[in-house]
Amino acid sequence: MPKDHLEFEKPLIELEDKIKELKQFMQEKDIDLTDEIERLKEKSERVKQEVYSELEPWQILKLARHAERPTTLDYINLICDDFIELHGDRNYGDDRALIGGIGKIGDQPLTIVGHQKGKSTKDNINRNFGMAHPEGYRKALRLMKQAEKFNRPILALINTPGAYPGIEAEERGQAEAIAKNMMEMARLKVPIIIIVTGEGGSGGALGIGVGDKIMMLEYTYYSVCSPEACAAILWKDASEAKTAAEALKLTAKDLLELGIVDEIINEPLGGAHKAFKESAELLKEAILTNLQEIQSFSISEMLEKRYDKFRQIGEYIEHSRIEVNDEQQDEVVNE
Amino acid sequence: MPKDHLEFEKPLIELEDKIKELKQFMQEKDIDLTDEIERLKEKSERVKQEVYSELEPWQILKLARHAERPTTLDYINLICDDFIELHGDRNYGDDRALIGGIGKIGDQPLTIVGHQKGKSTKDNINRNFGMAHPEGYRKALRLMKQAEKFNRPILALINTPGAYPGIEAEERGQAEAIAKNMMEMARLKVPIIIIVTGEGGSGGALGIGVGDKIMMLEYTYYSVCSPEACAAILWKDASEAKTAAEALKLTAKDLLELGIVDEIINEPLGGAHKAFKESAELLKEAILTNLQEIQSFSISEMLEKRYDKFRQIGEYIEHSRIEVNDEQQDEVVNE
Amino acid sequence: MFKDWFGSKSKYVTVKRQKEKSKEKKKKKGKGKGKGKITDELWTKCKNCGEIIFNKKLAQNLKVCLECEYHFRLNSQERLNLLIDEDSFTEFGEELETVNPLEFPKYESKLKKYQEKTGLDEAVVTGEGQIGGHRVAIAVIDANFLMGSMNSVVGEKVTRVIETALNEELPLIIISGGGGGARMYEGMLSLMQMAKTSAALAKLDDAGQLFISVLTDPTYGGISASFASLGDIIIAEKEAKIGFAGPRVIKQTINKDLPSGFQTSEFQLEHGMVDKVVGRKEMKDVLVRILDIHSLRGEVNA
Amino acid sequence: MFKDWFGSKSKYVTVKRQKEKSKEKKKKKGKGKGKGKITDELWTKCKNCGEIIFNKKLAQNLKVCLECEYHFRLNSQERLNLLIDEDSFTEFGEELETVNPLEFPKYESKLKKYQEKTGLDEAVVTGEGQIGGHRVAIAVIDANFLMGSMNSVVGEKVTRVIETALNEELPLIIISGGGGGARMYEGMLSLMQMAKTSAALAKLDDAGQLFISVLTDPTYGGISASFASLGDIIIAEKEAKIGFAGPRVIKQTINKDLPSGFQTSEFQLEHGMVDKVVGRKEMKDVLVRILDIHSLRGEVNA
Ligand SMILES: [Zn+2]
Ligand SMILES: [Zn+2]
Repeated sequence: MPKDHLEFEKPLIELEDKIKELKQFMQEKDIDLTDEIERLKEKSERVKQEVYSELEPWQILKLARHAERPTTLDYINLICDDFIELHGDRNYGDDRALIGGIGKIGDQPLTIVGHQKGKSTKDNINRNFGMAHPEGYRKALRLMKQAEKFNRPILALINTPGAYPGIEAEERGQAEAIAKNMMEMARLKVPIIIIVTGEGGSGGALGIGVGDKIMMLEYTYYSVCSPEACAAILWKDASEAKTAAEALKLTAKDLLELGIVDEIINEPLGGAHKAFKESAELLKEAILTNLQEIQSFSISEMLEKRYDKFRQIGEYIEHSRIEVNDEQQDEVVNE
Repeated sequence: MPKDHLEFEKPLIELEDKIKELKQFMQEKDIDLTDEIERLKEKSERVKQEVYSELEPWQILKLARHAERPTTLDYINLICDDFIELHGDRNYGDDRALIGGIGKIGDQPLTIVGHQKGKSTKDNINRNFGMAHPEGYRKALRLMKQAEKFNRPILALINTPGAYPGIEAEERGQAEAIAKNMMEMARLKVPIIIIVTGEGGSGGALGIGVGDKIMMLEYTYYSVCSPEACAAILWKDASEAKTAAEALKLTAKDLLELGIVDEIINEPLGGAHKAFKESAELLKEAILTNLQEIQSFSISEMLEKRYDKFRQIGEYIEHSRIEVNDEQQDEVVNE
Repeated sequence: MFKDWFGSKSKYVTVKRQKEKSKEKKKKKGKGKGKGKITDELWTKCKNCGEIIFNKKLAQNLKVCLECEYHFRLNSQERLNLLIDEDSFTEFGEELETVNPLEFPKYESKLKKYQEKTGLDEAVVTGEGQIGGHRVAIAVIDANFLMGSMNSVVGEKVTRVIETALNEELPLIIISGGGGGARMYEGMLSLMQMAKTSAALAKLDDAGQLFISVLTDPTYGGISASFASLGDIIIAEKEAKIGFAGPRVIKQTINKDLPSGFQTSEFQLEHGMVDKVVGRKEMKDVLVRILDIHSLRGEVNA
Repeated sequence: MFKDWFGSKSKYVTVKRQKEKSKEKKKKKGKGKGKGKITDELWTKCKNCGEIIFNKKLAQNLKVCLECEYHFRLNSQERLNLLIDEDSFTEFGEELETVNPLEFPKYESKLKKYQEKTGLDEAVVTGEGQIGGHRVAIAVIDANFLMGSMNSVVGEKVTRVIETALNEELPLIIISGGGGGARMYEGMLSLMQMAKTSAALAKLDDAGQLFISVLTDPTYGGISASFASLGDIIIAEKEAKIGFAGPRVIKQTINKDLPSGFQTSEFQLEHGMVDKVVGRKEMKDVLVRILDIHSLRGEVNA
């Protein structure tokens, strides 16, 4: 069994291995085990359904971080009929942890930006594990402003543990880069679709995360901070990360309920890493459907809706205002 | 005699020294030398007029580079009723060789950007001898775009040997920074006044050099390259710099004739370094007069005039078009 | 709530507010989490130079060490005292009460603790007032309240003060001093306040209005990566710590010691992120001068 | 002037043009100032790997070394051959003649020399043509003419091709390959062409039109610090040298050796200045794909 499988995937993997074994045995020994195999297949399907229908936040987080999960470039290549990666922020550098470019799905042109994780350790070092520096956010902004110039919709694919916390990132204004992007994305005059495809790590995610529709793949998370960090700070115990993952309400389902996320994009049973093509198809469908919806509004309507979407986020009690008059403190007027 | 005096200033300095000497002598010995002194003063004045009325390009270049010439901050402090220096490009750094900020002359608010040379060797190292890096041009652009937001006119004071030619400047895109500034300055919707106050060194000057009015102080130069570099390349002999200075047509007078410069701002006799306040007064007057003129146009007229100003620069012969017909090569039609 | 201290005509107060708000009491209760903590009711030891300073003198000197110019942290009320013209402040947004939307363990008790400790409802105070005679909309993040972290109410109050600036065509000033970033207890609701406030600032920017962001010690995380970095003009108070990621996180990540002076106001100036570093004593003067220049429109094109 | 070579219907020629323009002659006369010089009529020695290559084979391979993929410089005609669909090119601007406005010593003779050497009137060829069926306005700077430096005529021709792109709503492509920057012989008139072309590009940008800048070896000075750096998309040909200041000037200034790979296309990519580094053989394909995507407008908002 490969190392990359998660704890809760074990019973499934075991069943699948047994099925393979029986099949081989049947072939080699010429014994009919069809019924046995069929029974196991059914069981495997049932267990899968069970396991994946009641995943805990912590398990979803593990899936979201799965090393074999499709990356941004995987999705792009599967979705687009053509894609040309474009580089550089025209200021300082080219960040390989946050990529971008122009492409098309059928006759629909798109500007795409997204965090890029690596496929191997070496690749991951090259990609800085999908943790962008300021120049990554600035490249994304440059490409998104260009999209606006050419009236081209924007797709942002989020998959990052967070913005890189390092000396150079601080020197070049990580905070400024993220803040600027949010401000500009709020007013870009083209449709913007945001999809969390893996990890939605805090400000690093939000730096390309303002748009008309925010969607999440089924087994992804989006969080104000990593559960590990949260546990270390609030419980003073990193092993409480599971508890933190629960408390932070970071799954797609939680965030749909909280009104932060607009839509959940289903993944194939077992997770996106089990079926790249199928996942990409689902993603593509969600993109095109939502794009059509957004494009049914005028630009000013679209921008208004985008603003309102973020404007209404937040929960609090609003007490009725009481006017206090200096002379007559008792006179109370409800507004 | 201080070291900083130029060759052609010598006879003047000598006369002035002699006048001082006589005055002191008169006081000490109680001898009346009033006539003598008066005569010398007249002579000094006459010599000054003579020397400064027929300065050669090379001499003007020396004056433009004079170490004691007022710097951008000197002029700002003398011209403005208030000025707040603002720093940083919001990307990488703060360039001390190209400064900027907001200020006011009377009730006229201004955004001012300009190259800043040092007053001493130490200061000059700090200011990189007025040779900006890309972050300098980007700071200027940031401040100029802000000026546009607040409908505030822009004053750009040019005084640089050129943009810094170094490894880091190349790494951070010196060419991009200068090019971008020219493109953006061409379309900023506020009045832009450009004044060369000392050295107008090639692309480094032009990086803050696009505007509605281009003026030059009397003893300044503006050149496609330094005469020294030109001589080294074309004459293969740096000592031919004088010849190059002549050939390049780099003085205010030459450039007024060529239609590149709109106005020459007179300097006090002997040069701006002899009379800071008076020079600043002349500068201020030129700024306010020209600003008033520019503001008499609507924004679209202003932008059209600005465009046309640069559009028409260039000298060539335009032959009448001859239509060549493949079948009848002889049939010639003048358009 | 600053009505008594400022003598201003605060028009709105909430019904529920019944807490004690004595200034003296707060000081006593102050746990002194920040640097330069108050060690005694009468005397304070400077964290920087060790000088023992008589509190009254320290207060008179705007909480700047008389010996070494170390800038002690100010709370929101002291900050407003410093900047706003006398009798000109009106507070906004007191009608908002923080809830526990995620039912996060222990959040309510934390809130209560800080509300009692600081006399504040939340980590920001917003309102309008005059600075050198210029009417402004203003928000002050208070680092003493849950590290000045951003949650639903902080985001909402900041957004509302931006909207007031927009609607009443006032210059906007936000004094940031929050080391807590986006508040974990409200999860993504906190994080999204970064987007919400930034979007509101985009509208203010589109309207051509002035926003001055003032960064004080400490400005980090969700605060620094949203409105704090979006000022037309960004002023940092001397010696403040300003950054995106906290020094501990960075140290852990890179497994190296951080250079001295890292993430100070001066560091940010050098790296092009702030327009100006200003000492506390000059802060009001600088703001007034900026407001003056921006109040002039001069001749506009015909 | 490329009429014969391209068989296109060039509509305008100047009266004065009477020079010999034999392609063969040019090659013989070529002094091979650039790298990878042609050492013989039949054979070329690769400057990079030393391989001796049969010229015909080299030409068939688009002047890319068959051994090491070294990219020999192309002249403007070869570049157009490479990129423009057959029979689709029409040249512009032939009616402009360079003068000596400053009466600069020896300028006329220099001009004459390069005109004879290259068969060109000036350092740029402009026109319109099709690339993969997309009509485009195009300019090609030719490094063989006075180092591809910018003067009044070059600036004017580039500006006019920008204006054509604007007026006829065509995508604009400029192939830069000029190491000479702004031409000294025309002094400030040359320098100001940087501003002129940049201002024209601002208009094109305002109109929402596409400008692809292609940087080839060498792109420096006044060319790189104006239109070459202003593309919506900037493509650098593999291994080209691109920069602001020339390596000799930088070396003199800093008094140190320059790092290897300094100012190459790959260096510019790493430093965020170009969108893509493309080998010569893929160049046309990449341009066609970019033009394809930009020709799609998809659904626009209602
Ligand atoms: Zn002290
Ligand atoms: Zn080779």
